[in-house]
Amino acid sequence: MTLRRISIFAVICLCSLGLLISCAEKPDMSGKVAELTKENAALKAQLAKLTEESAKPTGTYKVGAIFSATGRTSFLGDPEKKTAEMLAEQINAAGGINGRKLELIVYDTEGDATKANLHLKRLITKDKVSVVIGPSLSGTSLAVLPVAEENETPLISCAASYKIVHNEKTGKPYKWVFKTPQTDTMAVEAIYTHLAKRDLNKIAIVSVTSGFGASGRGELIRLAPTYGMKIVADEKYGPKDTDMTAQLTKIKGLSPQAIVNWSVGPTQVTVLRNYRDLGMDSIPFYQSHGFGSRKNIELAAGAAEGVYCPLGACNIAEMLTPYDTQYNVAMQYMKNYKAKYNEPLSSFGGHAWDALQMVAQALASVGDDKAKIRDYLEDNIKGFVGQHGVFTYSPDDHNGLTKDAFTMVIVKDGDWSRSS
Amino acid sequence: MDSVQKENILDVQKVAMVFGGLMALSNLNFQVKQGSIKAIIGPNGAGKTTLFNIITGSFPPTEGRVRFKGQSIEHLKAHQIADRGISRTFQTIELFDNMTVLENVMLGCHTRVRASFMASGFLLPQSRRKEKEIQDRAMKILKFIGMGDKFNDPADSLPLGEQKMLEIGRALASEPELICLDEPAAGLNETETHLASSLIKAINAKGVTVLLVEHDMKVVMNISDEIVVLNYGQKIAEGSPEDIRNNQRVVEAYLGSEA
Amino acid sequence: MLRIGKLPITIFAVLIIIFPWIADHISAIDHYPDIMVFAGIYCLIAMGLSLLMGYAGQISIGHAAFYGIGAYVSAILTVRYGLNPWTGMLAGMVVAAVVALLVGAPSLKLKGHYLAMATLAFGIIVYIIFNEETEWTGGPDGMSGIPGLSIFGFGFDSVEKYYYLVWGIVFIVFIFTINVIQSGTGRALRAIHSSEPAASAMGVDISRFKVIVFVYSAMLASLAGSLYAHYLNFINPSTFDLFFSIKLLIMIALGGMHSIWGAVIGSGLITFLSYEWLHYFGEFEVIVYGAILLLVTIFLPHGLVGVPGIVKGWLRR
Amino acid sequence: MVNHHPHFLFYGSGMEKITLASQLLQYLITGLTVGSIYAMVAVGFNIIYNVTEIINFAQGEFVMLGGLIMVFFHVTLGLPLILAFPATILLVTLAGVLLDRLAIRPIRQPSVLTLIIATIAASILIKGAAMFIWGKDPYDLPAFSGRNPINVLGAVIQPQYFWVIGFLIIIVIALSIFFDRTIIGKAMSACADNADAASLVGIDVKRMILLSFALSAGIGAVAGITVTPISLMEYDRGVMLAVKGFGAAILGGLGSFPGAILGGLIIGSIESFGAGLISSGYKDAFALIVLMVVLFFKPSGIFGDIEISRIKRF
Repeated sequence: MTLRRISIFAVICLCSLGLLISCAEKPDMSGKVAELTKENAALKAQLAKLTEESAKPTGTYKVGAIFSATGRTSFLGDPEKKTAEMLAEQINAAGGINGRKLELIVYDTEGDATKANLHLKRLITKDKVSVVIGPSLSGTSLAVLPVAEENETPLISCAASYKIVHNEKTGKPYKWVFKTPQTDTMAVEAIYTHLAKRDLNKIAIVSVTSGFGASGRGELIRLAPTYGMKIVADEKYGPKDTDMTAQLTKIKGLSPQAIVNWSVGPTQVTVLRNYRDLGMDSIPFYQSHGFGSRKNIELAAGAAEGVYCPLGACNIAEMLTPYDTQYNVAMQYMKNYKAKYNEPLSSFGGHAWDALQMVAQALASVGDDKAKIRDYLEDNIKGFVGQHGVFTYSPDDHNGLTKDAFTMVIVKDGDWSRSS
Repeated sequence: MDSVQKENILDVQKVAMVFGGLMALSNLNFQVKQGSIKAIIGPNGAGKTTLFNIITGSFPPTEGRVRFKGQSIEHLKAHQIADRGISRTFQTIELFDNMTVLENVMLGCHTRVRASFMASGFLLPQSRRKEKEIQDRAMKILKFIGMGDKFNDPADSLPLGEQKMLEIGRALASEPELICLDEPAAGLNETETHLASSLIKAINAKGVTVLLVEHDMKVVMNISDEIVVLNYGQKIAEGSPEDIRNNQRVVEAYLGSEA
Repeated sequence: MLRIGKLPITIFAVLIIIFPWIADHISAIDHYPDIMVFAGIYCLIAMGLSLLMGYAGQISIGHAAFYGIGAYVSAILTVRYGLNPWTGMLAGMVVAAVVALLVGAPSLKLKGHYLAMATLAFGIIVYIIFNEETEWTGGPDGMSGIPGLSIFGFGFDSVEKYYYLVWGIVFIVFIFTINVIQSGTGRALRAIHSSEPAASAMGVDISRFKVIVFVYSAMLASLAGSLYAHYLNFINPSTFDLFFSIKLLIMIALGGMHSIWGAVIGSGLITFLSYEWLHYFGEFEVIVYGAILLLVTIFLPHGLVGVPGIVKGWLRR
Repeated sequence: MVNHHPHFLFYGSGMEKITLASQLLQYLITGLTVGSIYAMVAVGFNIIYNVTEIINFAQGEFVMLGGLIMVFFHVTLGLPLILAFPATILLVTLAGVLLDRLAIRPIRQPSVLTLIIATIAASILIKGAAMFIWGKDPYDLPAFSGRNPINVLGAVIQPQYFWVIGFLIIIVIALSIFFDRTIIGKAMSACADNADAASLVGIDVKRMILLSFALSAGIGAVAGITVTPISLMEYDRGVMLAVKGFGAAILGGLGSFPGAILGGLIIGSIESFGAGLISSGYKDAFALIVLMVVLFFKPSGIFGDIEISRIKRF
């Protein structure tokens, strides 16, 4: 008996040992490093070993990234990862920063809080990165936030929730945590302002029961009084539901003046179709910024016509005029992204672009000292022109955007068009 | 009346069982005397095993009562009846084939010696003591049924004959006052059959009342004090082996079938 | 078959104690203790489940619910009511036990696939509650600011400290569970697994034993949930969804249901596969995962603990 | 700018009211239509269960494959419906055959858990493969007969739903004929009752199992093809459909086709009425609670026979 048990342990130990060796040999694999750095693996291995022994800064600037690149929330992380890797590539192709290469180490959280936590710790303690961008989700961001604070490492989240940069206890932002995306608050404000302008105030909410839908719903309810909105219905559906007719039928019975839907993925298209089927066209329909991809307009097959939604500049680059401040960056990004991945731009990749560009700027001017980077972000990011708006960070504001970051657009003839 | 109660350890009164409109047993009455060996015989489908299942609480009868030592038990669950002192074997062997021979018998002791979940979890001395006690007891029984040397074999590795024996041993472990044996000799060869019947006698000699269902008439005739004959769920005869041998209805019932 | 000698247990204990030291000296794995913390947490649940499934032969595809109950009770009591974490932990186990009793009593009368569906349904319902009762659970965004654990001013605030806390608990539970298995209770459970009619005829109160084990496994899951919450200082519902319940099944099947060691090995392996090793396969992760699973179920019907037996088989030839 | 948009002609005006009656009718219709999708999945579960007593957790993946492969043939390749439809079913059926051959048949000692794990593993694999082929985005399929909803007493139905229900009815009729009239069908049911006896009378049980997998894969494909125009399809849709379908099959009683239909329709209706009248957030919970309660009182589902479920291995 005992012999059997021992042999089990032997087997296990051997297995793990084998895997250890395999990963000790090629640490660059342990984290999908941006294309360019993949070359001369041998040299990199040595570098990596060096860093492991002593935390001396090496020939590269190490930037960590954690996105939900796969799994149920990959609609966020996938474009973010692609964007970040594309950007790192461009920077290095242009000779890097201060002559040093930018080494981007990306881990996949699969939208899982546990993984996000593990990966951030690993980036900080093992890969010795000087700054981290991501995670993609509000949930995962809130999950890793303590780690960043504890280890005094600047973190630029790519998730929406305002809680990420708002410490309930102090009422101020967390010291080491910033974020680039507009908060749901801004999206809601944009929508409510638009509604108010058309004096529509009797509204119905439909939201998906996921983190994205829930936080949007929360803000819609929280801000309703401020804008004199009366919420007559508050309906929900699952992220994999096949039909929302029931919810919409209930809403129809309550005859609101407008419907606001907060979701991502296929459901926001299905809900539109059901809304058309029920002949509710006379009720204006507002989508969240989650709708911000032309793919959705295609999928809706006409049903999206006349739908409003708040979008960041990068989604409507073509509609910008050279006079718009974001015209250049937006056009640039869109061209490059389409060229590299030939797929339509989603609303989310831009968040990673903004985050990494700020990091690059910081590295360029203060090097890879964590504290310096943090201070730089807080003090020197003023009027930074990004994909999702013009950022101005301050000790009281680690998000740096106003609701102008969103432009209300309406779907016309199968494409976005600006709505006054 | 009271005296009758005493000497009848088991009293089956007007028991009827209906499966989906089908009458498996109807108005069945008979008693088992304390310390006797009683056999239930009858052609296949006569309802013998059904009767066993009712007595041992696999399911309650549709009608009637089963009194054990004067108390009615027909409403009790199988494990409660086991606690009361009735134990059984199965026609289709139901050993715990994921255990050793010894463990099988040890489980038989379950009704008598029990350690609580927590006690055994924290390995309190009492649970250790009990475990030891159970082991010794089980070994004794294994020696009694002549399988002391096989205590560590996996149960499913035994030949059929020994599996039957082990089932009897397991049943004994619960120290029953009444033991119900369902075809203990089925599928056994001459010598094994002989062993089985002598074992049954030995058990009975220890004061355990035996109720058995058996097709092998030789066994039935030479070990049982009394015999009940069932046919189509009804008692057609009851009495000593002699009476039954010369009973016309029994012969008829068996014509074409065995015996 | 089930007698477990002192030696392997000692080896197990020693491994637990020296692992952080080893990891510390091999740069490639110096971050493993962190992962081991989660491995330990999952191991707690897996041990309870293997008792339920491997020994009592009952299926549960809903244990993520108890894991979640533990985590949320801990979190709500500490964050919303400022109670002591240990109190929260205890309360969680009590709540889990009560729920398990209420759900288990009727459910465990069900057989095979019906039991699977009932537990599956239970798991999903609880998951929905976590999502919907926003004012209590914080909804899909979850709860942050959950305090860490400390005792008499000694805080389990570093990875190593928490590692020893978790694995200390794991070891205690491990010993407890082995004792149960090797006692009459374990015998009764295996009897139920093997033949219910025979077991009950031998005086085993089947439904009682099933419920006891179900409650025990639920309490372990809850304990694990609390440990998770106080380590991560954050929880959200998606951690406790259907997929985690399935992951637990996989851990047990992979390790081997019929031995408590299977739970230890299975949970450890799956944790490292999904948190560490499979990353080397990048996008192919999912497929490799599925493949490993399928191959094990096909070629190792008794899981990894069955490997030595198979090897012995070869050697004999 | 905006004034171009028709909405502005009559926004604010409280729009045409919908009466409670037609609201309830709408809930019913929605429930039945959604339910018939679940029912179709449940029927797939039952076919395999009836022959093998296995619950195939990869059933949902068949549905997903059906939808996405149809998209490939009909949209990407532009094949006409009449060709794409059978081609899709053929391909998915093949997948079913492979599943049996590669995942189920090789298992030495089948037990409920090993089989559940095996089918789960298979579904993970299939899902992963689909992710590589089609990516993570949802795909659309043109509705078979337009998207103009049909109005019934103030409630509306998508024409596509008639296809779903229609196919469901066809499948059920076809199956009942197949199992009661044809020799193969009878042979399959024989395996269900008693595999050993079946093989004794010379029925090739392995072949029958293979057939059952092929059959239920085909039905899964039909479900996927018909539902995609309604709710789009993406690589990870299968799990949820499998869970709902499993629920329907269990509720109706494993192995019973009328049970599967009833179970599906009940679950669908509870969801839509629950969402409409009580709370849309809890709608799935309502269905599952009802399911559990039913099981507690009737442990083998509505049409399930306890006696039969007793003799089943699992």
